[in-house]
Amino acid sequence: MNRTLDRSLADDLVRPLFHTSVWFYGLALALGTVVASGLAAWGYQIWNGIGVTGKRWPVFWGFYITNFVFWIGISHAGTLISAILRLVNARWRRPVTRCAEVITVFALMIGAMFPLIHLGRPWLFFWMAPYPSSRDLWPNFRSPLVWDFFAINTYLLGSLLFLVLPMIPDFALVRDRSTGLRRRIYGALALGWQGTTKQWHRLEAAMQIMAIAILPVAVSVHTIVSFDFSMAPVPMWHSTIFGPYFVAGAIFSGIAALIVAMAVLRRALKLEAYLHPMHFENLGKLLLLMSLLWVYFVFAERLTVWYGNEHSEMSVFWTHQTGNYAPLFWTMVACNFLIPFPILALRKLRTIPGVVFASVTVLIGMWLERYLIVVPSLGHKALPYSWGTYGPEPIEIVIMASTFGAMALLYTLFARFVPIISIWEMKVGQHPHRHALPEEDEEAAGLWRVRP
Amino acid sequence: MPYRWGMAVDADRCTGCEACVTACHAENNIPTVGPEQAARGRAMHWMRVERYVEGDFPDVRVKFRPVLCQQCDAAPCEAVCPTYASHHTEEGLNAQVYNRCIGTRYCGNACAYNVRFFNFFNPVWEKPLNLQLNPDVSVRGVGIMEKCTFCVQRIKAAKTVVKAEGRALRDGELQPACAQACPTSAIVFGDLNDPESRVSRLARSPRGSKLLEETGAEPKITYLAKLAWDESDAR
Amino acid sequence: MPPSRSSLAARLILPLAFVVLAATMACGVANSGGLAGVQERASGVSRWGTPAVFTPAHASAGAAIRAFFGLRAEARQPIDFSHRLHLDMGAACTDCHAGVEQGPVAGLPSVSTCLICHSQIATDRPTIQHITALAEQGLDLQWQRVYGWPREAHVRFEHAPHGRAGVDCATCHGNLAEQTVAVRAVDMDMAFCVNCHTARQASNDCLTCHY
Amino acid sequence: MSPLDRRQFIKVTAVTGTAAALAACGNPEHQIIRFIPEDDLVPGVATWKPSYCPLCAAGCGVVARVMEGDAEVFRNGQAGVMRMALAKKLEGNPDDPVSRGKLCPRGQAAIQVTYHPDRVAEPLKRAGERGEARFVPIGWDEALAEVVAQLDALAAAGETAGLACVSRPRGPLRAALVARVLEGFGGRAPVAWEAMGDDVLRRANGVSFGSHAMPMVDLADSRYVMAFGADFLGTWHAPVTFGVGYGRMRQGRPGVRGKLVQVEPRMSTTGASADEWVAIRPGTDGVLALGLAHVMLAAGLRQASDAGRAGAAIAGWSEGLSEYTPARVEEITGVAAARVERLARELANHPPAAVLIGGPALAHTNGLFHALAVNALNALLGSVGQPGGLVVPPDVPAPASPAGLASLLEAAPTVLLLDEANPVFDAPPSWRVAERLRAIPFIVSFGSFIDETSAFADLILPDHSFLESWVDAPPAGSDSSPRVAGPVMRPLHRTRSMPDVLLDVSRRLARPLAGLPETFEAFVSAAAPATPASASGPSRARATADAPAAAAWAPPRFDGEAGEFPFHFLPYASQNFLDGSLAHLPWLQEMPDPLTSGMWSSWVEVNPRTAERLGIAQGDIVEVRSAHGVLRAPAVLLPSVGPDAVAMPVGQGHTEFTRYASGRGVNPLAILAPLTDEATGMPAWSATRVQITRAGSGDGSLILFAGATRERPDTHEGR
Repeated sequence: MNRTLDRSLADDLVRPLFHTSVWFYGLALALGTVVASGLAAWGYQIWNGIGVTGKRWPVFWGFYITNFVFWIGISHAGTLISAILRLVNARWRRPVTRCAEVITVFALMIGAMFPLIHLGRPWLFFWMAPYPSSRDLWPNFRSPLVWDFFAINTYLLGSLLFLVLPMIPDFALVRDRSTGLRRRIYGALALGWQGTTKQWHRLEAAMQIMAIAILPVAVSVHTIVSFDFSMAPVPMWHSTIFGPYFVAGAIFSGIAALIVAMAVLRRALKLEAYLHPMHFENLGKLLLLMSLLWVYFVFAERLTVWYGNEHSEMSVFWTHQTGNYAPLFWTMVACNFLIPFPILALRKLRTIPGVVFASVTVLIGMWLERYLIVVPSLGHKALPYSWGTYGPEPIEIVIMASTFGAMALLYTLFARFVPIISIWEMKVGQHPHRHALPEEDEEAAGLWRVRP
Repeated sequence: MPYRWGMAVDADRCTGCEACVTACHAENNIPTVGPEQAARGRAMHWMRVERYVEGDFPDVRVKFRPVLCQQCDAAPCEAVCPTYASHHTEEGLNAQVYNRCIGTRYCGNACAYNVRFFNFFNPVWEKPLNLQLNPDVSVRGVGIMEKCTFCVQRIKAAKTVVKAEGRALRDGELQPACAQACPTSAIVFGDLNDPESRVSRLARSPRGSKLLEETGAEPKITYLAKLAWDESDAR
Repeated sequence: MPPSRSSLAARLILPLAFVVLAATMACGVANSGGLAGVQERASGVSRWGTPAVFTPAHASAGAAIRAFFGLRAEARQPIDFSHRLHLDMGAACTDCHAGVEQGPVAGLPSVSTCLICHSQIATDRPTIQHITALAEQGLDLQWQRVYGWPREAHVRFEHAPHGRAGVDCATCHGNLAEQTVAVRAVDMDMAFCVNCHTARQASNDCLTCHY
Repeated sequence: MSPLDRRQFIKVTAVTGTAAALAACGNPEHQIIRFIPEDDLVPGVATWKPSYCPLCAAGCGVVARVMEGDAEVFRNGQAGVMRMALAKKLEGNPDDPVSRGKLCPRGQAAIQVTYHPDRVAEPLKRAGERGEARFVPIGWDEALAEVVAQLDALAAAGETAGLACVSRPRGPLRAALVARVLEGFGGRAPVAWEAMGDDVLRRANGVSFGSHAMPMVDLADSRYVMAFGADFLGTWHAPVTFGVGYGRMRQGRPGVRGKLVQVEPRMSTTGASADEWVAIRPGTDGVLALGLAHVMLAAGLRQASDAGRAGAAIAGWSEGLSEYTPARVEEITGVAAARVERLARELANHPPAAVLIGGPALAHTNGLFHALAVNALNALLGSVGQPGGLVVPPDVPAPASPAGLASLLEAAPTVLLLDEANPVFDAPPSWRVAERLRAIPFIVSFGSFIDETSAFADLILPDHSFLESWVDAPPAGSDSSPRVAGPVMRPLHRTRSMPDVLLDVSRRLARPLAGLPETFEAFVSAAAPATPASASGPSRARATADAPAAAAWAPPRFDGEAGEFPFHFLPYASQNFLDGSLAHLPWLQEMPDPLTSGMWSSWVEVNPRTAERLGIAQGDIVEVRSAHGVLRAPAVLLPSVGPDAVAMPVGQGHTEFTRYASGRGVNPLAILAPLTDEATGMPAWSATRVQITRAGSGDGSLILFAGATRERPDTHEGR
């Protein structure tokens, strides 16, 4: 019984790797076009200068940094959540972890592109990296951007490892089911996995270490992203609350992104048997918690500003509350709290559609939150004569859209080439008392072994 | 002792005529960006004269305040630059090293005075306007931050001259373009390390204060307050 | 044989890094940040409001790439001027490059300078006759610069203070007594300048040369 | 410059710009031509050469920083590159009594006149209709021959009086030479036209003090200065000299700080700097001046006889000005009686004190009265000619009244010489300048730029820029001889100095004119040291001819009935462009206006209360309608203009004035009423009334540099 279930489970989950529907090609082409348009737009921007965007004096940062923070925030979906769930050994995590970790890696890659896109002279980006040269010049380690550079690269590397490690047994599974070039490729990716007990123990140990190690990295990354803002003497940026505020916001938007991604996968890859309403409900509860935390942070931030009544901060405060940015601000509050809170709090509404809807509003709300952090503050610094405003130009919107396209494309390709649900972990979940598959179960073990 | 360049701006003298603004453009190869770009907030004025209107008709008062790079001693722009394009020299200048700038524009955000300007496009001087360009000043290309340099080219030239002549720099011998143009001599430039220089004496004036001193950036420009006239002043 | 663990990194991270790097470089070199203050007006206004008064920094992608890597053509001089010959005859550098001791720029001599001597000396040589003919038409020689930095290096070098500090011409220009047409004998990269400044305890502040 | 020509020019520049790369390719087609440098300059080393700023009548002495550079020039019939001396920057000349080492923003930008991309580079001949501004290049010889032929025809017909000349106010020597050429030919006396000129004040000074010179104030030693309308720190008369003095008046004397009181209906840059700003009803300044005098006389602070001749010019002076009690002054001017009393006592008790008037205060139908009243007040204060008081330089021959332009045009000359004056743009619309120019058979412009007026010319014979030619400026300081300087650099284009062209023409005539110098340079060198501004005959007689009867208050006449046109329309000389003659300089276009921070645009200043009442928001387009025209411009809300007035800067609204000014903004002068100062005939450009209505929301034409107007904006003033 177990064996059959294992088989059908594996069949189910590797099917997308072997049977490509025409939908896939259509989707890949469509998304590829979107991504290509973004690259073309970037080329156009590099050729002409940052002036083709809406950035101006004194709002030198705009859409790109908003998107940077947003995507880095999204990246907290995966590794962090998956690591926590692994550590607390939440059983329901098994179908969720890989979708989540992939989001992290891709969102980080996309997010890390934005500081480059945003540079005035992007061809010189490598000056941010420390490398010895005859000129004896090093990056300025006092700059939060350099901290960013290291933090994001560390997190990307760690997340990549965290993602790839548990993929090894699944690669081996695909290898064993395929022939020819595909076999060779997956064979290489499987790194010689044979499913020996020693290998299983090593994998488990490595995962345990990574899960513990990645947690502080994840927290530090978004803290450091928040330092990009809070280190500058800009009204409503220069605040000690920004570290935890950003981390909470990141996890908040990350969970929302995960929920949306899971829902899409569930529908597209017909994974209803693996992603149950329970998963969405549990993640929905987590989202509810983060929503409350977010409201708390927003309230705490604003209360101190209002109470402090410092002139330039108040001008930013009021543009948020009642001024030009009020529509965006209140949309954000609605999207992040007023709409999701009742949906997530009431069991009756905490259905899959409900939770997904709440997640979508949260994603919109959190994007707006980042926009509202970046733009109004820069436009309202201490000297009112130099106040300014900002609005995106088409090129920024194209590039932003293309990053969403890139995320979807990468995700599509990933789901096409890698089992999106960790097969072995699912199996372990179904054999809860065994660490790995029993040696004596020849047929099952055959799945994991290299033929002699 | 090295020089420590500083400035004093006397609001009681300033008439808001903006001679300094144009002089700065003429001296420092600052491009005019044209109406379309000016409308999009890309006008570059290293030196600007802020005006603030107080009161209502007919009891209206206007305040002029020339604002330029304050050459802060604890400058936030320097700390945040990832490549040291913005850095502090031993003479207390906030240097902007154009060739090292990669255009993160972080310094522009960190500056509380908004005196940093970005080359959103490659500037063009329509011929033969290019013949006016000051050969002693770099022409900045696209993607680079720029700002007031205290006319570092003049500082360099003056130092070269006094070194060649083997003498000390006289107070007032060296002036940035804004101070030289200012009809009312509201702008005074000099060496703060020389306690007897005019700028040092003005920096000690009871009328003096620093702009946005509360940010802790330790700006080096002293603003001398505009006085209100009363009968005794004129005696 | 399955690949080793270390090649996992090689197979995933390095290609990834390479792709990102290559993409940025490829796009980046298209627009290395120089100035082109003197370019002519671009025609028309683009859809995104790029104004006509601004143009890309380089005329073509090729020009951008050359600028990024600091490639420039060897100077080709209008006549085969021999530095050696003139120095052997007892001419001093400053006789023709008059600005060296007075200001930042050494200067390239005009035909009038040539004719100070050559109105009398060696007037039978074809080159001299060519020069004389040019001068009569009011035309000058098209000397090309041998040394120099890309504009985006923003280097501001002054000859006179270096001369006063006792830096020999040959330090930077090589031994011209051995050259006919001057060639780039010294690679003036930043390390070259910095080393000398360090050795002579001259300032190495960025602002010393870049402003 | 014709489009074809410009394209060719660009071709040349493109070739030379890429010279190095292309020469390396060895393609002989791309070999550019390099001319032998004519100047003996050390490369990279600056020299300084004196000159005079020509942009306003003050004539600031400047020094130009000259360095070597590669310029594209045209020599011996071919285009090429030449290493030549190039002016790089202008600074005030420390030895000059006017600039005293300082310069105003316009003076700083003056260098762009020389390097302007749309400068006329060679003689042009009209190819299109009059006013269409289509021209084709023509050689100098051909062009001069045409001028000579026209003048010969005039002489042959015995109608030499058909030759006329309109110029901007020029240096006295240049003006004198032009006048001599015209006089020699038998033409009309040249007219110096300036839209916002000070003829009323000169005339009043002639009456009050016997001198037609423009007055100065010795601000440096003054303890109390009151100015009526004169934006002397911004645009009026000699702002740099005043600025230098003002700095000393404020902070130059230990323990003494002078007070500046500015009286005007719309706050100017000077008003913004003043210690006290007095809002006054337009056209009533003289009443306040006499009210102050009344208080002083009544309180025995001064004696009526102190005022002498200047007092005698005012009706009722010796009777103690009983008409001008503080209460009556309040009634007329809107300045509270108590304030009149206080100001009078302050003024009287803080000698040396001086009073100035100028600009919009005199641009009323009763302008001369205001000027005479202020002169009398000055005389009463005893400040005239004293340290710290009003300085009235020795009499200079008053230039022919700019109002003479109207009569000149009415006389329909046959040949008109235009020297940079632009009356099509800035003369009162009622003079119908364009229409009359069309009727003139032959017009020669010497302008460096094609503007609205030279667009009517048959020939454009471009002048050198001031840096390329001999220039002179009016005498100033203790020296009464004109200030003269030689060229700073070689001409960039195929231009010729205007006086030299005139002299050349006068030699080529069938009957050459006698007694003229060889060149302007020769004239200047001969005249400069000795001659104190030689005669310009016809205008001199006017100086004493028309002393009016004692002036008395007559209410100003405004055009437009107050019910229908409720707002005073107050155009003002822009800090950036003065009367609009500088709108072609990109630095000035992009310089933020001191009060509004506007760049590259026109605007209407509206009081916020008025705006609220009419539903106008900042940036909204408002329609300003007078009985004589209508214009639309974006609104700027400022409390510095009263609720019963709207103000507009003059200078924009050019239809044809280089790429930087053409088609930009609107010209407020175009809707002015045909009122003049009744005594002098000068346009009363402050005397129009208008109605304003909101015509729509902003169209993006208002470009402001500033984000907020107030330092502590209402916290809800978001952007």
